[in-house]
Amino acid sequence: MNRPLQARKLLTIVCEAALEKRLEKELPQLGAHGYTISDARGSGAHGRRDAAWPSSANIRIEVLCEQSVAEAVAHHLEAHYFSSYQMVIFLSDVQVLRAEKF
Amino acid sequence: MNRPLQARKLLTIVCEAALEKRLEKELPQLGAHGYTISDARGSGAHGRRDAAWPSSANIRIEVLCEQSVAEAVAHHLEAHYFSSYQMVIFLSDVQVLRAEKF
Amino acid sequence: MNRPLQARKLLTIVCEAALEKRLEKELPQLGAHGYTISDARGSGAHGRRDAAWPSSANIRIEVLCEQSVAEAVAHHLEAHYFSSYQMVIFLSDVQVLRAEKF
Amino acid sequence: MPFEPVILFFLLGALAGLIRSDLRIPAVLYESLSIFLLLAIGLKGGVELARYPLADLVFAALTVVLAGALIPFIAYPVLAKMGKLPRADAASIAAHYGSVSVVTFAVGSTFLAGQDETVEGYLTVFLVLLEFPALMIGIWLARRGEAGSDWGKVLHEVFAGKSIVLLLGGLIIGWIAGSEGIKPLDKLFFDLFKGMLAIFLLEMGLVAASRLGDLRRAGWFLASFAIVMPMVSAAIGIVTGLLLGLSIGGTTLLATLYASASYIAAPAAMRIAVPEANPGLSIGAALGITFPFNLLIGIPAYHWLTKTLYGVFA
Amino acid sequence: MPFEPVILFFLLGALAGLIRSDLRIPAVLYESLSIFLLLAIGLKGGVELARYPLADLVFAALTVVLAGALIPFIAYPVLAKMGKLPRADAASIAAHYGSVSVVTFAVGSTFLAGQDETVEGYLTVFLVLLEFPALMIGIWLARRGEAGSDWGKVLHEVFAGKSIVLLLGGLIIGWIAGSEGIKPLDKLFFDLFKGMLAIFLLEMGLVAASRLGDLRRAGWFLASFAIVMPMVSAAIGIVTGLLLGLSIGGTTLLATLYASASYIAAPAAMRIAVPEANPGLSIGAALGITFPFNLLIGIPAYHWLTKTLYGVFA
Amino acid sequence: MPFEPVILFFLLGALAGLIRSDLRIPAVLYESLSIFLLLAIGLKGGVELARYPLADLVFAALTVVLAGALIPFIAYPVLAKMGKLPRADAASIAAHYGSVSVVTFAVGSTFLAGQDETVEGYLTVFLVLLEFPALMIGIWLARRGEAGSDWGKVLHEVFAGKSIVLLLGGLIIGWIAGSEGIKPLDKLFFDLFKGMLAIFLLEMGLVAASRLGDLRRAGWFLASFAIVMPMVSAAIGIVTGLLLGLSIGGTTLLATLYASASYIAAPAAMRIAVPEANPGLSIGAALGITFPFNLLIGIPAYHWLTKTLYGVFA
Ligand SMILES: Nc1ncnc2c1ncn2[C@@H]1O[C@H](COP(=O)(O)O)[C@@H](O)[C@H]1O
Ligand SMILES: Nc1ncnc2c1ncn2[C@@H]1O[C@H](COP(=O)(O)O)[C@@H](O)[C@H]1O
Ligand SMILES: Nc1ncnc2c1ncn2[C@@H]1O[C@H](COP(=O)(O)O)[C@@H](O)[C@H]1O
Ligand code: NA
Ligand code: NA
Ligand code: NA
Repeated sequence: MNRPLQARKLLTIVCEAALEKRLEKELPQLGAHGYTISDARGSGAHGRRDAAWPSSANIRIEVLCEQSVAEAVAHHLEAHYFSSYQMVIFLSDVQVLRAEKF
Repeated sequence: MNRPLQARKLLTIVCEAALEKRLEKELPQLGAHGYTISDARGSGAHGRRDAAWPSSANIRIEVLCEQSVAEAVAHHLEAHYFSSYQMVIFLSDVQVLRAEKF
Repeated sequence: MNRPLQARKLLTIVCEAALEKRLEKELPQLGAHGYTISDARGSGAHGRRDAAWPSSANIRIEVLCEQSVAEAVAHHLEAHYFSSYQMVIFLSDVQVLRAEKF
Repeated sequence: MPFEPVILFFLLGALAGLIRSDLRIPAVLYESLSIFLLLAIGLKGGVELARYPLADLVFAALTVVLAGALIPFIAYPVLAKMGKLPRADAASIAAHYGSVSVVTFAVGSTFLAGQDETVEGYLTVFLVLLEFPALMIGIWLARRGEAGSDWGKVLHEVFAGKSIVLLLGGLIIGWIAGSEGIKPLDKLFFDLFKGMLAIFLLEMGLVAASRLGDLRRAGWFLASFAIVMPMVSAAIGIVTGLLLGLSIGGTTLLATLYASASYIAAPAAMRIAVPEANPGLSIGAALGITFPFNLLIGIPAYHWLTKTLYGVFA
Repeated sequence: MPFEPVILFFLLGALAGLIRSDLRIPAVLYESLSIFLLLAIGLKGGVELARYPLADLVFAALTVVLAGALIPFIAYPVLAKMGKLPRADAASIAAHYGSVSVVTFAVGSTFLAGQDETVEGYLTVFLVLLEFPALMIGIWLARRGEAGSDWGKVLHEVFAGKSIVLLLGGLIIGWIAGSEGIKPLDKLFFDLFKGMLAIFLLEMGLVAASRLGDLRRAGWFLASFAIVMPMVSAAIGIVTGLLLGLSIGGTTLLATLYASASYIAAPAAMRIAVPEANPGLSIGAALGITFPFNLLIGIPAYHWLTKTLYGVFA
Repeated sequence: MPFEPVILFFLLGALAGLIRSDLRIPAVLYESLSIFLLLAIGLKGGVELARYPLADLVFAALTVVLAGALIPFIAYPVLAKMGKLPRADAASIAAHYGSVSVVTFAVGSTFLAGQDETVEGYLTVFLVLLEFPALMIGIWLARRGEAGSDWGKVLHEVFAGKSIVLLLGGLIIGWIAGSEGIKPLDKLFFDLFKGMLAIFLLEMGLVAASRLGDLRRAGWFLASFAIVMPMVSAAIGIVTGLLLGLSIGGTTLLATLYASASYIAAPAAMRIAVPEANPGLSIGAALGITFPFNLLIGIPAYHWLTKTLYGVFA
C-alpha cells in the first residue's frame, strides 16, 4: 500500500466515431495496455460535428502509457489518419499508481 | 512526418448544459480554433447535478489553444459567467502535433 | 477580476459504473469539494468493457483538489477498490481560478 | 374512478426518489418522451382544430392571452413585496407561473376524458399561445430600467424553442392532414399517448423528489405561494372560460392551464435571459409543489368548481 | 408453432455478435426497454391479481419462497466442493441461480400463451418475491463468519433496486386500477409487450455473444453447472407447483422461474456486496449458457414434463 | 390526398433546422428508430415473401441487381469527367447513388399504400440486395490499379453492417414466422411503422438542414447531379420493372429504390474504405438534395410515369 506515484504519459485522441473499431484494434498492437473512450462532439478545422447522427459524432480516446508508446501511437496516427480524417491529438504528463500496468 | 511536439494549453470548462449554444458562439470569437464537448454530471459548491433532465445536466468543454487565448477565454468566462452560472475551469500544459492548428 | 491562476491537482478515476453511487458518497468525506462524472467505455488488464449494458459500463470521474486530498483519495481507492474492481487513476497538474473552491 | 392511474406513476416515481432507489430514467428517454408528447398534443389539437372556423378563434384567443397575462403581474409584487425576494427571482418565478406546463395540460385532458367531459379542440391553441407571453413579461420585469436588453435573442430563444416548434408544428400537420389523413399515425401518437405520459410522469416524480432539498431551503413563503398562486390563476381561468362560453371541460382545462407552472420552457429561457435568478427556487416551487398539487388536488377541484359555477351561471 | 418468434430475435442478436457485426443496441435503449418490461410485467400481474383474494396467496407465496431458497443452498456446495471455486465465487453464482430472470419469465409467459395454457395471475407476485431472498443468502454465504457486514446497506440496495421498485410499483398500480381502469395504458404496456421483448432479446443475444470469452476461461465444470442446475431447479419448481395445485401453465412458469438465473439484479447486488467474486464467471454462466438453454430447450421441456406428470398425479 | 403527412414531418425538421431551433433528436433516438425501421421493413418483407416461391425470384433478383449496377458506372464518369471531381470523390458519390436509401423506400411504400397500389412483397429482397453491390463498385472504382486492397475487410464491413444484419435478419424471421406467427409483434412493428417513420423524418429534416452548408461549398454541378441522377436511375428502374412484369406499385417502388441515394450504409463504408473522399460532398448531395427531391417530387413523378407507360406497354 501507499505505493509511490510514477510518471507516465496521457495521450488523448479526439476523432470521428467511424474510427473507433479500427483504433481499438490498432492501439494494443502499438503497445498500449488499455484505453478509455467517451462520446464527444466538437468543432475544428473541418467544421462543426454535432453528433446528431452517426456520421457527425466524435469520440475521445485516452491512453495512459510510456513516452515511447505515446510517440509510437502519435506517429502512427499522423501517418495513417491525419490527412484524411478529422483528428486531434495531445499529450500530457500524469502520475499513476501501479505504473507497471501502463 | 515525425513533426516535433510543441507546447500548448488545454483549457477545460465544466458548466451547465444551458450554456452550450452560447459558448459555441463565443469561443471562436475569443480566438479558439476548435473545441470538444462531452456530456457530464457532477457536484460542486452549488450542489449535485445529476443530468436526470436538461436543467440538471452539465457539459465538459476542452479547448486546445495558445496561452494567450486560454487566458482570454478564462477571463471572459470569469467576467460573464462565474457569478451566475455553475462553472469550473482549469488549465493544463499539453504537447501537440501540428501546433499551427491551435 | 483577472484573479491569478493557482496550482491544483486533477485526479482522474476510470472505473466500473457500479461504483458511482458509492464514490459519490466517499469523495466528499475524503475532502473533495466537487467532482465531474462522464460515461465511458474502454479496455484494460481485465478485458474490454463496451458499455453495451450496465454491467459493462465505465465511468470517468474528475476531481480538482489539493495535493493532500488527491493523495488521500488515491490511497483510499488503492486500499478499498484496486484488488476487486476495475479501476485506473491518474493525477496531473492543473491551474485554476478561484483556487479556494478546490 | 376519479383517480387517474397515470397519477400513480408520478407517485411511484416520487416514492422511488424519496427512498433513494437506483431507478433512473435515462435523460435521453426523458427527451424522447417529451418530443413525443409535444408532437402528439400538437397533432391532436390540429386534427380537432380542423373542425372550427379559425376566424371565430381570434377573439377567444386574444381574451385568453390577455387574461393569462394578469398572472405574472399578480405574482411578481406578491413575490417581491410580501416574499422579499430579489427582483430577478421574483420575475423569474412570476414567469414560471405565468407560463404553462404541457404535462399538467395532458393530465388534465386525460382526467376530463375519464370524466366524460368534452373539451373544445382549440384548447391546444391556447396552450401554445400561453407558453411565451409570460416569459417575455418575466424578462421585462427583471430587466426594465436596464439598457440594451437583447430582445431579438430572447424572442428567438422562445419561438425557436423546442416546445413551440413541436407543438405548433404538430398543430399545423394535424390541421393539414385532418382526422382521416392522420390515420396510420394515430396508432403511435394517439393510442400510446397515455402510456407514454405515464412513463413521463414516473420520471417527473423522480425529478420532483430530487428537488425537495431546494425547496426546503426556499422556506415557507414560497411553499405557500406554490399552492395559493395556482388557485388564484385557476379562478381567473374559470371566470375567463365562463365568460367565453366554453364547456365545463374547456373551462376546467383553461383553469388548469392558468394554474400550471412551466418547468420546461421557462427554466430554459430564464437561465439564459435572467441568469441571476436562482433556478432552484423557481423549479423547486413549480415542480416540487405546484405540479403535484395540480395533479392530485387542483385538477379535480377546478373541475368541481367549474361544474358548480356552471350550474349557477350558465 | 412450438417455436416462438421472439426467440429468433435472440438468435439473430447472438449471430450478429459472433460475426462481429457493428450492430449495437444503444445502452439507453436497453435501459428504456428494461424499464418498460419491468413495469409492464408488474402492471399485468397487478391487473390479474385483482381477481384473487390476497389472503389465499399467503400460504402459496411462503411455500414458493421457501422451496426456492433451497436452490442457492444446493448450488453453493456443488460450486465450492465439486467445482473448487473460491468461496466468494461460489456464493455469488449461487445467488445468481437462486434469484430469477425477468426476461426468461416473460419468454415463458409468451410461450405458454402460444400453447393456450392459462397461468395463475399471481405468478408475477412470485417473480417479485423470488428475486431477493437468494441474493441475501448468497451474501450471507460469502460473508458468514466475517465481522460487521452491513446488512442495512445491502437490504436497501436490493429493495430500492430498480427491478423491485418497478415490478412492485407496477403490480400495485395494476391492482388499484384493475382491468378497466388500466384501459388506455394497455395499448402501450400490453399490446406492445411482445415486440419490445423481441428487441430486448436481440440485445441480450448481442451481450450473450460477447460473454462467450469469459465462459471459455471458466471451463467445463461451470458450463455443465449452467445446464444441470436449471434442470434441478425446474424439478423443484414442478414438484412445488403440483403440491400447490397450480395449473399446468402455472407449474411450468414456476419451474421456469426457479430454473432461470438472474443477470440484472444479481450482478448489480453482488458487485457491491461481494466484490471479490469474479462477475465474468457468474454472468457468463447465467447469460451465456443458462439463459439460451432455458429459452431454446428448457421452457418447452419443463412444459412437456409438467404435462406428463400432471397426467399422472393430478 | 396525394400529400403524405409523414413528409410534413421532414419539412418541419428542415424548417426547425433552418431557423436554428434548439430542437434536437437525441442521437440514441435516431439509432433506436433506425433499428426499428430496418427490422420492421425486414419483417414485413419476410412475411410477404412467404407467399412467393423463392425459385421464381432468382431471375428477377439477378436482373434487378445487374440493372442497378449500371447506376454507379453511369455516375462515375459523369462526376469525374464532367464534374472534374477527384477520383476518390467521384467513386464515393457513385457508390452512394448506386446504393439505396431505406427511408426513401419506406416513404415510397407508404405513398403507394396511400394510393391503393399493391406492391410485390419481394421488393424488400431487392432493397437488401441493392444495398451493397454499388458499395463494392465504388471501392473498386476508387482503388483499381492500387496494390493490395483488403477486400475481406470491406466485405465484412458491409455484410456484417447493421443495416444488412437487421434487414436480412428481419426478413428471415418474418419468413419463418409467417403472417400468423408474427401476430403479436405486428402491433409494434407494423402498426407503429408510419408513426416511427414520421419521427425519423423529423430528424432527417434537421440533419438535412445542417448539411446545406456543405452543399453550398460543393457548387452547382453537384447540386444538378443530385437531381438529374435520380431521374436517370428511376428511368432504369421503370424499364426494368416493366420488363420483369412488375405491377405499377412494384415498378414505382423499384424506380424509387434506384433513384434513392444511401446516406446510412454508404457513408459508413466509404469513410473506412475510401477515406480520401470528402464525406461532406456525398452526404450533402444525397441527404441535402436527393432525399428531399425524391420525397417531395420524385416518388409521385415516378408513380405518374409508371402509370402512363403502363397504359402504353402493359
Ligand atoms: N482547438 C481544439 N480544441 C479542442 N478540440 C478540438 C480543437 N480542434 C479540433 N478539435 C476536435 O477535433 C475534432 C476534429 O478536428 P478538425 O480535424 O480540426 O476538424 C473536432 O470535431 C473537435 O472535436
Ligand atoms: N472540485 C471539483 N472537481 C471536479 N469538478 C468540479 C469540482 N467542483 C465543481 N465541479 C464541476 O463543476 C460543476 C459546477 O460546479 P459548482 O459551480 O461549484 O457547483 C459541478 O456540477 C461539477 O460538475
Ligand atoms: N492504459 C490505459 N489507458 C487508459 N485507460 C485505461 C488503461 N488501462 C485501463 N484503462 C481504463 O480503466 C478500465 C479498467 O481497467 P483495468 O482494471 O486495467 O481493466 C478500463 O476499462 C479502461 O477504461
Ligand atoms: Na400558469
Ligand atoms: Na432461479
Ligand atoms: Na440508388
